[in-house]
Amino acid sequence: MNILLMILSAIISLVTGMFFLGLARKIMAMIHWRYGPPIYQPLIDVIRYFHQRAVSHGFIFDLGIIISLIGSLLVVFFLPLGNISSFSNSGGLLVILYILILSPLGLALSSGESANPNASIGISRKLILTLSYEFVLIIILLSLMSQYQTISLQEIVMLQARKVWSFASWKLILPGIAYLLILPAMLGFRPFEIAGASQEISAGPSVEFGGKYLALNTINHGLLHFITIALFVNLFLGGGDLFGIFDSISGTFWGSFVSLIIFLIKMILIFVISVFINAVFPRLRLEQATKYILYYPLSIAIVGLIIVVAIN
Amino acid sequence: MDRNQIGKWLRSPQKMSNKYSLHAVYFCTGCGIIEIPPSITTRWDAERFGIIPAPNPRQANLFLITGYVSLKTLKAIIRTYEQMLEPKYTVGFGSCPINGGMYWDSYNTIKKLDKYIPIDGWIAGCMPRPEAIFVAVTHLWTLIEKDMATGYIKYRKNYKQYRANQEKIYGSLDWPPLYK
Amino acid sequence: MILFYMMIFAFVGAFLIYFAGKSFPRIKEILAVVISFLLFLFVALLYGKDFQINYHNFLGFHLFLRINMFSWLFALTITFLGFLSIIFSLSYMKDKKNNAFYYMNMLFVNIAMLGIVLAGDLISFFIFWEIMSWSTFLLISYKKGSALPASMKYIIMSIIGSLSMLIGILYLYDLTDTTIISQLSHIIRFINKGDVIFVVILFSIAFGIKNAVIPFHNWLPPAHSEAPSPFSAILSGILIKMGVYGFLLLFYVIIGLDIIFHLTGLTIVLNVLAAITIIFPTFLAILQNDAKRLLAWSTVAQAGYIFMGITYGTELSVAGGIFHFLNHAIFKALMFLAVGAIEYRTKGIRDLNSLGGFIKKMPFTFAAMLIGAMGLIGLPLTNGFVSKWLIYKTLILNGSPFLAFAALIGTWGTILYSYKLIHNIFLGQLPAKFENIQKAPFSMKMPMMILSTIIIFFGILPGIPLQFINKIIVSFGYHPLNVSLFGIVSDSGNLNIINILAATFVIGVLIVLFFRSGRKSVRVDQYDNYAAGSFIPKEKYSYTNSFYAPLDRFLNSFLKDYIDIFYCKSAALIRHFCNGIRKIYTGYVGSYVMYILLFLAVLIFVQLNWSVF
Amino acid sequence: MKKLKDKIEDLFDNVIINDFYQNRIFVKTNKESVVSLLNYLKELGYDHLALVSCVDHVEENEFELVYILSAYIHNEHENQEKTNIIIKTRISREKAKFTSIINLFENAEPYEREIFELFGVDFVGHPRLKPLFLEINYETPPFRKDFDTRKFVDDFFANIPIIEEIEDEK
Amino acid sequence: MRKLEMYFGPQHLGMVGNFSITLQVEGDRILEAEANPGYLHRGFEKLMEQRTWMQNFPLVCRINVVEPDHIELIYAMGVEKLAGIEVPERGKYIRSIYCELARVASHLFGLWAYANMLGFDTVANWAMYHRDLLLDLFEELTGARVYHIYIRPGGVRRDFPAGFEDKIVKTLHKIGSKVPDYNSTFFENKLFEKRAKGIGKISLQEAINMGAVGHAIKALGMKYDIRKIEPYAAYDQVDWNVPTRKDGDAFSRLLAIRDDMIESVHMIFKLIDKMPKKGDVYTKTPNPFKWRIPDGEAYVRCESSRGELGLYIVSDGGLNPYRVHFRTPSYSHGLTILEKALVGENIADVGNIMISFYVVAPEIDR
Repeated sequence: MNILLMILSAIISLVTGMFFLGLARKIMAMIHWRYGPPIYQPLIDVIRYFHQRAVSHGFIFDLGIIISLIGSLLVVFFLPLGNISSFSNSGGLLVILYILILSPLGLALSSGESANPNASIGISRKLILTLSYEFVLIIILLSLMSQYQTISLQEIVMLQARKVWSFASWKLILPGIAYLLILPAMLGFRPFEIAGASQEISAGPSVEFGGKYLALNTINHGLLHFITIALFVNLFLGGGDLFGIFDSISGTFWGSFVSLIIFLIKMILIFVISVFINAVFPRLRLEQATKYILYYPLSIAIVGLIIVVAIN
Repeated sequence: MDRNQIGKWLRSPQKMSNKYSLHAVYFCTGCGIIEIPPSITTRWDAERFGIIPAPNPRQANLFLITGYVSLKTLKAIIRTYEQMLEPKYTVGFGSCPINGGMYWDSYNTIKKLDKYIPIDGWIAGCMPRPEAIFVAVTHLWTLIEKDMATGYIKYRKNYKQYRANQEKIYGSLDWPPLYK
Repeated sequence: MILFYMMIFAFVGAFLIYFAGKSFPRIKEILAVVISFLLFLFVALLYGKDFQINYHNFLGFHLFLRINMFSWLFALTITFLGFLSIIFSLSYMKDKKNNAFYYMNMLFVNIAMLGIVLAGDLISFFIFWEIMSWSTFLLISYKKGSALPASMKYIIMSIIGSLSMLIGILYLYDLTDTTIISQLSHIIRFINKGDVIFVVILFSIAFGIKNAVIPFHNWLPPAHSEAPSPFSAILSGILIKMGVYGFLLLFYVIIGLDIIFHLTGLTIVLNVLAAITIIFPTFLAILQNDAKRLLAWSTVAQAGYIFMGITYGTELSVAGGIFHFLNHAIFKALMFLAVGAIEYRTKGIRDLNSLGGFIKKMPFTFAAMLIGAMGLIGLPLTNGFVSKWLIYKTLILNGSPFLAFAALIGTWGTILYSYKLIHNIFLGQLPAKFENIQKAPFSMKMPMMILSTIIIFFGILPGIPLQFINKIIVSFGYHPLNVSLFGIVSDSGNLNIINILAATFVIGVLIVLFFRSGRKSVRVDQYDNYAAGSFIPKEKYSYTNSFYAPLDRFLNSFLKDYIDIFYCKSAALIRHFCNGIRKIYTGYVGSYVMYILLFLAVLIFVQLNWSVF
Repeated sequence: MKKLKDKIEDLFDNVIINDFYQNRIFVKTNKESVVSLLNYLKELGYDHLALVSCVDHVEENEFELVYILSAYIHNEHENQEKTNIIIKTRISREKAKFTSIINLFENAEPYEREIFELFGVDFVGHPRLKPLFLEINYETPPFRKDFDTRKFVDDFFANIPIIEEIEDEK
Repeated sequence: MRKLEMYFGPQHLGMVGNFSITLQVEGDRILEAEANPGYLHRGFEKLMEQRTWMQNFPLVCRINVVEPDHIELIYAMGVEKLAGIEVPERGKYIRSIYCELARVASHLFGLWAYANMLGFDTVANWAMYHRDLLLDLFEELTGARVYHIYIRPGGVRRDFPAGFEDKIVKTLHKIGSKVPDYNSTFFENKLFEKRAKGIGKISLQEAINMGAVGHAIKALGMKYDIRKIEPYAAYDQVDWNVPTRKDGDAFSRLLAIRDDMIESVHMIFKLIDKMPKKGDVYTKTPNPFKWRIPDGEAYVRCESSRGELGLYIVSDGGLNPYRVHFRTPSYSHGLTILEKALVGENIADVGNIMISFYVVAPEIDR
């Protein structure tokens, strides 16, 4: 059963990830007054990459990108998707936080081996940006974990379904806002599209990636979109719950199905909002982005955490 | 468009994906580049056909050589072309790369580009309108479909001749030969 | 008496090496390896024993050696790392002068540390502590030159610590009439709290200096970077953990759980110190450009994690702290050895800005460094993960989110500096002058291999070391953890490595298969690289210099080692002052020592007269 | 217009000034006084160096260097006219050499580099006289009148063979 | 210490035009920048010496791809000056309108480039679309989208078609109605301001010393505009201002460009109102194949959208020019000023600074 769930969640995340990539391009095209590519264009791209004869710079160049994808897929198993959760009960949010490191680290190793300074600059930017939003993310997760007194994501989702969504509960609204503010940074969207800025450093970390490396990188990109938003939906929007309307069929097959659909719809909503933000902002410089994150979202998150701790 | 036919995808995914995911190298080799921004933006929207500029040659498979090629540019073109991954397609844009165009008597521009790198197709005119790019792309699709866009294979096969021609211009090239 | 004979054997062996090195130069290396291996074997054979012996009486003090699970774990780590670093030294020290002296001191340090963990009373504890301090001093100053000021800094701090500890021991003796640890733990509950806090402060200065807790950390970075690399491994891996041992001994064995966590505000102060010790050194490490200095600052930060674990005082945190000590000893030793291998092959270059691309030349060292760094970051499936997980979990669930924040953000800083270390040494373009560099010799590879294996092994099967640690914390008076072979079970969130391992394995195999099904890739040279259409020049196309430039600028504006600056300033001030009063006080003893002595005297005076504590 | 013309004529010998068309002053001078003339004009307020050019008078075997100045701020009271001053001087064509004026006008630097490359005029005091535009070495600098581009094209580019397809042997 | 040498261009997504800048970088700071032009060098001025006076028109417009019209104008003006030809009144007006349209199109292209450089696709797409509307006008007028070859010595090639003035007004109104959108999403966007303020700053003294023209000097508060100083075509017939800014950084240059664009649009409206409704648009010139222009030399200048455009032209009385030399605004901007302005900047801003100086590579290389 567990293995079936794993396969299912892997497929859902991969498909949704690719869909998100296509959706982003389509929405951006619409905002540009264009018709835009078909929604499955990223898939075509990936197939094309896969059939190209890539260049490799060494063993770690291959291994790093594989590690990166493993890291991303692994996180998916720890995330409850609606009622589907493969092993959300082994280590909880702390493990998720740690496995989330794997993906950038693998990418960093791989592009570091490619010996291109553009890639190195991209990685350096990515790590610094990640550090700065991680300040906020950690505080947000800590306030949730302190509030619900558990480190298990599954339990947080369940408690929300029983009480009120975190985003709507007054104690956790500040962390929720902080999360929304750093969401574009986590997704790598403008104004925080700094690591892969193609006009500045030629796509940054993926500068030497071509062929199947780029294919894996693209898939990974989609997965990271999926993970970031799924985490938000799980933490703040109650996962697959919709005001308890479908409580009566929970536990059954249809209950799981409905919760999955609700979950995906919530994700798409959040994603579309992020794409809109992406469309109307230019790219910031790294220092400005870091400063912004460390001023506004961080202070909001700290106030949120203080409120949570003080009330408990 | 036959992009939507699943049967074709199953039969030859490589060909189909090569056709409908043409990422162009962004290299402003000559004045032809002025028509590239209109064709990738709102008015002509090349992204409909999966054509977008790629940030670097490793991720691209279409090389639009947009206009005259000076000697200095040719070096960069060869370098960029050799860094692209196979299969890769080149299209000469405008009359200048075909035969020198209006710079037929210039001391610093290449007259026939296909002496130095293989070209899969030409777009004549000075300068060709954005529509011409799309016509060229549909022709390129046909060529890919019929396995006739084989410039990169030709390059590999006749590499010695190409390299000799390139070295005739520069005396010697900085980088080692790509093939053997 | 076996413990006593073991110590005697070790001391004799150490002297033997020195004299053998004078007459038969070949034999000293073999002797050093054999002796250190025998020590390791002896200690390993002592597993499960629990006894103490009175080996000598001295001025009415009864001197004891003892062994139990607690000291066994530490002793095993010490002898094991000592053995490995001596093997590593074989090629590292080959062409150096006076290496018999080096091997002797190396053994001395090991024996002294062994003595510390085996000591059954505070007097022998102090004696071994002093032996350790002085032989460490000799080893740090081994390279001369810039190593001398570093070693001076170390020894001055050490003297302060030792004096403070001596006063503590005497004060305790005055109160309880005994120095034997097993007796002390019974008597101590009859002493009033003020005295206990005073003793804790005195001992904490000594142990804090060794453990490099802020504000006593300033000796560590220079000492670590100037010492010979195999000794840096020892220094960082275990020597500074003698402070940890001391803290554990003081808090959990001598004073005991019942008292220590009822002392007002003490744990809070210690925890805050630990949090500061995690954050500031982490970000200082990011600024470093010297490979060993970067690792040294990292050591300070990781010591902060351990300190946080053992002072937080729940069973999870203490277990996590002890486990992290073990892990840190392993991965930090590994990283120092890897840097040592690089230093050996490049003839002493460890400036991160002038290296690069070594993965092509020294792949094994790269793998070792990578595994070490993964352990340091604490990625799942390495040992560092489990110990950090334990600490975080208890911090979060026991309502200390701000401490948890410090610990978690420290991890992200760790990622930044470990990637910088790996990138600047191993990735990027290889400079032309290193084109003919050779792989690390076997005697360097072997210790690295063993240590890397242990990192992965403990990472996948954390149950094995946790069993031992469980016994230790039970002996401290805690409830045992619910440990399985692959993780920990508890009500508020489980840890199960086997799940992660299985999933990683399955996904890994699938992705590799998927990856291989794509078109085969072509291996290209490092010069066949995108450079906007140009052919890249050798030497110039590598981004190593100031890797985190924006962050560096940001941190540089306020992050300095203020405490070190303060110490140096005050030392200069005292020297100035002493120069002024030289007519009264002639002779040079070290202004620093004087200053601290006066301070301690004032403290004692205050305590004796008014009993403020 | 009169005033500026008179001023220059008063201060410098060897200058021939003719105002060819309206709003332009053409000053012919010998090569020694070019720098001092430029300096004088700059102090007078003609601080914008619009162009440095070179004309190859192949029959007279001389290069003519042309400096074109104008003023950013036009001030009638300080005798600045809305005009371009064109200073011309002749130098020998063999081993052509002239003084660099980078110290006076910074933007002369690429112009001088260009003239060095395309005409072969050496500028003394120029910090980086290296090729600006050209990738390969031409025997005669290409902008000289005796460089025949059509002949060069025939010799150089027409000689490069067309790629002959190698038939598959297998 | 290993110094990093980075290449910005020629094959780079952030490079507009075929140009290359070699950067010496430490961390993310630029220590030294060296412009590396020549990728587009075709030896124009040499080629022109081998063609007749009229044959050169197809050549000259290719010197600047983005706005070939001003180059045509300056060459025509040079020939007119040498040959002593006068332009009829209506021809002058048409030239002005046509050049101002080209200026607006060119500024929109610049807007595309700058927005694209910041990853600001939305504005980039809009700008390019609006430029295309203008290109449609050109196409109707001249038959070509990019290289129009419309201006000839003595006037323009042909008169406006019927109702063309209304079309111009209509199109400009259509673009003008989107100016508030541009303002709110781009020019008044806080993030854009953050990004552009303070980068690529040059002082007035430096700018004067290095020969800055166009909005590079207008952004420093100096009203240096050839249209005012030495009016040509019909610029002295209508009333208009030279918009200036004070700071001299990329932000004020961009705003100077926007103001210039708006001023141009207003000027076109005024010109259309004031234009004589009938009349010749060109003066007859001799048979181009036998046209010899008397011995002489001339320096003419006009204000292109990048700044002062000059032409030094020498005739020896033959069928061909003896020597032509274009003074292009990008030349000093791209080779002297850019090298200075980039020092000490962040590598993220290289493209932005380059575009804010409006460097167009073919103008430099010629």
